[in-house]
Amino acid sequence: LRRRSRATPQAADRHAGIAVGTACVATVLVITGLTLASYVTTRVISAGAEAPLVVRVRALQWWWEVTYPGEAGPDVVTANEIRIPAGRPVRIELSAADVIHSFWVPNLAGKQDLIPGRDNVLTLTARRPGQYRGQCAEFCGMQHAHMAFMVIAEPPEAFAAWRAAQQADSAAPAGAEEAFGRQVFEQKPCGACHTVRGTEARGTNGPDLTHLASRATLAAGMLPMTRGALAAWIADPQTIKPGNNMPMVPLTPAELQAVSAWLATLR
Amino acid sequence: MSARIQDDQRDTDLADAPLDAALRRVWDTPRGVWGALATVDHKVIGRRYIATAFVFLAFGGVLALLMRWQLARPESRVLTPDLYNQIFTVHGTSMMFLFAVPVMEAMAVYLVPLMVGTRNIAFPRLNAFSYWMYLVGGILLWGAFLVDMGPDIGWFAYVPLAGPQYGAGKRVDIWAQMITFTEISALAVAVEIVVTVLKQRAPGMSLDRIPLFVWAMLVTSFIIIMAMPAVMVASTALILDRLVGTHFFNPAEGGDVLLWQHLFWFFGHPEVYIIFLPAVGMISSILPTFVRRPIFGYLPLVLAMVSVGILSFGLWVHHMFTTGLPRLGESFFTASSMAIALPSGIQIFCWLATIWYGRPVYRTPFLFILAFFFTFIMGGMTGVMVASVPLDTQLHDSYFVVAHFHYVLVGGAVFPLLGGVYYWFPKFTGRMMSERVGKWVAGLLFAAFNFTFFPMHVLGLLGMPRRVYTYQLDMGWGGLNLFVSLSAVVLAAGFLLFFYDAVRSARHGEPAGDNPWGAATLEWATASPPPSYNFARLPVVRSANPLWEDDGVLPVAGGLRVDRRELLVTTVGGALPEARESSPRPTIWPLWSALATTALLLGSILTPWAVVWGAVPVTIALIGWFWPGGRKEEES
Amino acid sequence: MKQDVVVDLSDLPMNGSGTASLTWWGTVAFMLIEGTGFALMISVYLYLGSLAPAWPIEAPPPEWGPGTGVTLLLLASLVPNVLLSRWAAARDLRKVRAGLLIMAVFGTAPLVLRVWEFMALDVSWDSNAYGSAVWMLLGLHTTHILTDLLETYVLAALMFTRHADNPRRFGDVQDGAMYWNFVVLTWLPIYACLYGIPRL
Amino acid sequence: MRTLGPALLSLCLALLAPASVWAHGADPHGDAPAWSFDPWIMLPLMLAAALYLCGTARLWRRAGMGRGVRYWQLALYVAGWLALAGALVSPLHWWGEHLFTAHMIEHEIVMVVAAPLLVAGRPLGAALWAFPDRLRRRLAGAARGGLWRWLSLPATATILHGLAIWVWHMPPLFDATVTHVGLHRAQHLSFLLSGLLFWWALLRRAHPAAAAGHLFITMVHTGVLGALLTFSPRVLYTQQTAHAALWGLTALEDQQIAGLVMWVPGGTVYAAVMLTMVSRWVRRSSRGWRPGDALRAR
Repeated sequence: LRRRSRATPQAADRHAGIAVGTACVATVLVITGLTLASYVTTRVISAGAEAPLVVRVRALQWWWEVTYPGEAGPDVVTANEIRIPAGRPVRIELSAADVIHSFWVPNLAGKQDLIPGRDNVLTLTARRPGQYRGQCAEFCGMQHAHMAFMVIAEPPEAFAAWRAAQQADSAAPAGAEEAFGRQVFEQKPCGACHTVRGTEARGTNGPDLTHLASRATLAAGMLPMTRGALAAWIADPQTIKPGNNMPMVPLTPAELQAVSAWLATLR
Repeated sequence: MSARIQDDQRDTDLADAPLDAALRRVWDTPRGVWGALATVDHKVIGRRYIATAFVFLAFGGVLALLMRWQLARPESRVLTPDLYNQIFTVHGTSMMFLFAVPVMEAMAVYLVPLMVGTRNIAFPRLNAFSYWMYLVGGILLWGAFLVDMGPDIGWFAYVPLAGPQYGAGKRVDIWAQMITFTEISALAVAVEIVVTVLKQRAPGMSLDRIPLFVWAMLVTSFIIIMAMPAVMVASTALILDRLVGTHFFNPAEGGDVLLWQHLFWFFGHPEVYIIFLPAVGMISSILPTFVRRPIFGYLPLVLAMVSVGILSFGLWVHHMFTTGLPRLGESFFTASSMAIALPSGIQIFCWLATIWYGRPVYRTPFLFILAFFFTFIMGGMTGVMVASVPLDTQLHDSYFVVAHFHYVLVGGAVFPLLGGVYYWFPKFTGRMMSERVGKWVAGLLFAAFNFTFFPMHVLGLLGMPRRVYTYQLDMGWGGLNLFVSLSAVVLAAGFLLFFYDAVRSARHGEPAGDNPWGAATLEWATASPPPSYNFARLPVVRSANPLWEDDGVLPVAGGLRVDRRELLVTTVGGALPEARESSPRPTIWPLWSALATTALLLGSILTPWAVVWGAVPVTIALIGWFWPGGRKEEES
Repeated sequence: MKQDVVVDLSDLPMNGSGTASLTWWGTVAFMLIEGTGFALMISVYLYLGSLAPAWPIEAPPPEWGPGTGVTLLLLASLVPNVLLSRWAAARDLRKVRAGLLIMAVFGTAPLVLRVWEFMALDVSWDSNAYGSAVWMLLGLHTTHILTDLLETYVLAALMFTRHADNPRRFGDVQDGAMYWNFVVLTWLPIYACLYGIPRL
Repeated sequence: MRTLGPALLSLCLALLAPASVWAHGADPHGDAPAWSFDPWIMLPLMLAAALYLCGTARLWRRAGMGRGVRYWQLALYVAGWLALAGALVSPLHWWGEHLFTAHMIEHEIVMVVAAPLLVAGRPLGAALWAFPDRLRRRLAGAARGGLWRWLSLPATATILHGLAIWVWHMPPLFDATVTHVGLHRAQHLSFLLSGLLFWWALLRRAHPAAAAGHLFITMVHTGVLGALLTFSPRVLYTQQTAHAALWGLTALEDQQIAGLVMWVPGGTVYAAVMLTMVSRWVRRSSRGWRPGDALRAR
């Protein structure tokens, strides 16, 4: 410290010039290195994959529609849950129905936006079986916070079995309460928005419920898939998730019981 | 007395005291309400501008606290999602459009004419107009928010969420018109500053002797001029889509959703530098005073600022890395985003060299500069991280980014700004702010800021997305969020202490004297606070640090008239005297013009025809503005 | 602080003209702002065009007639405009008055023809994005003609009052003339886009 | 010396002109990358080098080594010449016929590398001396003509260069150049000539501040053009990108990289020169001011 205060202004400026120059060169080298590293990483991440599984994901306010285009059999349509075979690359074709959303499963891949009028693609591979949580990462309106989904990676055989099961129509009601529940579902406006294959309900505004109970969560990751949660959700969706597009359909307690009982059997 | 001032009397004919009296009679703002509404004094308007901007900072801060209250616990129900979305939108919009950009321009409105040694800003009436427009824009946004009509689409207003189909009601229209108000005012100030700096510098203040804050404002003003039209075009297109059914952003009819993002970020990225460059300029201007030596690397600093200005127009794409850009372009975008690290680095190295070879005096403004160094370097490092595409696709729109840009904007701009307020406060008011309280403020803000925002990096890495009104219990983000919220309260306390100190010192602070810090630049060559005419005789500049070279004697230029408002026009490069020019007197017409424009713009939220009938009062007001009133200044 | 008078400004001219005048620089700065706006609108037009499978979208290319007429009128107006600027520089009040009246006519004529130009676009602003883009481009330019025309009217009126014979007024006339040149010159790339691109 | 410059430039350009006719000159459809020693390219290139070198040698004999044309100017000219030759003669030329990206690189080398370097090397001041004295003076006289004065106004040159870039990049026209040799020659000729004019006007004639402004405008408008190419979701140039698959690219990717080449590296050159200009402007600004100047005289 003493030394620098004694230096003449000219000498100080010269020293400073050398120091600053060196630092600038170092900066250039570092950012060049980082750019190259970034380039290499991009190459590695986007390396082409052989014969990926194709899954279509369509985002809506505030849930995800997932379609598996028919490989020997009808398309499988589900919601808020993406089952994939572990170890096999998956090509996810992204589209948006209303506003911009963003598909983000932090543990599997970076984000990719779903943009109305444009088609984006994201390729990811789950190396190990497991459950990976995903969430919308682009602000998309009132319930942006509650727009989660689950990626479930399974061994290929389990995935194939699941897929075959999903291709089937909904199971017939097991008992009288369930039969009554299905009847209520068909009489009330539920079918205007929801599809349950094997029944009259063919609406497309809301999630396909054919195999509702096979999913882990309800209302885009908000609630666990239990009969109680189903009843609560049907009874008052606007309190649980304000602003969402599911209206409250007035039901008597018995009707509510029956509908949730029936839905809970749709595995 | 008045009889003795004859026509065509010059400042060289008078002794100091009668000169002061004569100039005051010509330059003082009239007393009373009329004077307050009609003033064109850049110092009055600048003070007003600064105060208003800090009020919006406080309002925006309150909203931040509300958000932190809501987020302190998982699944909290303090705020409804609708209210939360309005709050984060109004917070962002206020901070960007009503605080950060205006406060930097406001500091320039006050300081630039003093620092370049002239008597008033160029186009003082436009300056008055720009303040009124800014005020109305701020009232519009906040008024709408208070009656539950605040925009709820984020400060970036992405379509289609902000479009006619999903942005119901008038909330988005209010946001878009608020843009129009603040952009008009920002553009007007930018024009004034460009012309003031290029043409009104004191004789001898050639380009290599301009104070670096003034250089920064010149570059900033050019960025504003080139960048803000983009958001004007965008918001106009949005209003047209919503109001008269055009299809700019409607993919079903050939429009494009990403067009909005291109236009918005073509403005939005330079916006960051519009906020950051003035702060850089403040540091370069304040630093030499507290290390007792001239800045090291004047020319590299100027060129660094210019190159930041140029680069800022090439970087908008880096806000769109997740929208599905061409894969092959990613390396180009990464490289150009990282390139900005070089000019930023040059600046930091030059400052460090200046400190290293100087003799630092640890007063409050300097403490803020030190706080700046740490936070800004941190923000710069995370900036390099988000510049890398593969990394950014993970970090984008997560709390990591929230942390990053608060480090850049608060650390990079607000800390230097507060340092600047402590530094120039004696010039603004004639009184010092408290050194003791100032050190507490600096320390408290620095610590609380880091406690508040550093954990957000971690939250982002844990996967917490931005703009969520709540999160679920099983995500495990609760503990950190609670910590962040508590720190935010401390941060708010720091700001409160700052406001207290400012208000108290304005009345009871120690009297400052002309040049309390022993600084080198021209604003300290006149009284504190400066008289209405700024300089009795215009200073003459012979070096980059005029007050350090002239041993207590100020070389001045004489010969301007004292019976009317007159200032000096000099050449662009060498600042050689070129002509004398009259400067306008106070007038109420800018206020009428602002009100007429307000009627037009607000009316057009409701019906497109407002543009037609609203044009009539605007035209009348503008004719009133420009029609000569027979004063000496207007007839010359 | 003690002062030492080292420079005497008393013989400097009052109110410089051209680059020595503040209003000249202000006008240039506003031209820069508006030029950026025009450039951005043209970019929007080209961007939307590069997106569309066919451009124009479901509309014929605009008819040549009225637009070309407007272009010719605007180009012709440059002659009296340049003369007016020279007369103002020479502070010839009589000629400036005449010039302003001529420019008032030359400004009004393309504005009237512009009405037909809008109709000749053969598309409405709310039919599709192409229609929106062309209406906005044309509208933006029309606004500039309109505002400069208003300024010409006011200046013309001012020049017949007692305020007329004054260097500031002549400076205003010169800056107004410069702005009109800008309005005419910015029209040329817009014209090329509106009428050329759809025919490629 | 400066007044002689323009005349010689026109002459030199006339001589250089055939050099830009490399487009599909020798062997347009060869299927392996190769050097193309086309006499239509080699001859004018050699001539340009010979004129410059002879002139410089003669000048230095009279005025002394390193006078009139400085060493660094010679070095820049040589670098520019090599860049131009590299674009025209090396396999890059062959490549450019098959890949939009390579073609864009070729154009950028001509417009933002070779042209400014050649101009910075004071080609006219040097080449002038290769001529007999009388002819030299006559050429100098021609340079004072109004046309050249008008052409080399910074604004005119910027607009002409900009027009050349934008007009030739209109997709139908650009595609036509791939199939039509005459059009292709005209395209490259106009890129080189307008480029030389642009850089001459900015580096040799304009005020540094004006030069910086024109460079900024050029950077922005070429950036916008590059961005339009980069972000278009459709292939706009079908002919030019037809062979992209040979390099493992899709036609769209070829177009995107071409756009990026124009946008980012091209823009970097404009920005760098602009900064140099600003720096020169700032450093020179305190000239002409003496402290204590009595200003009564003004």
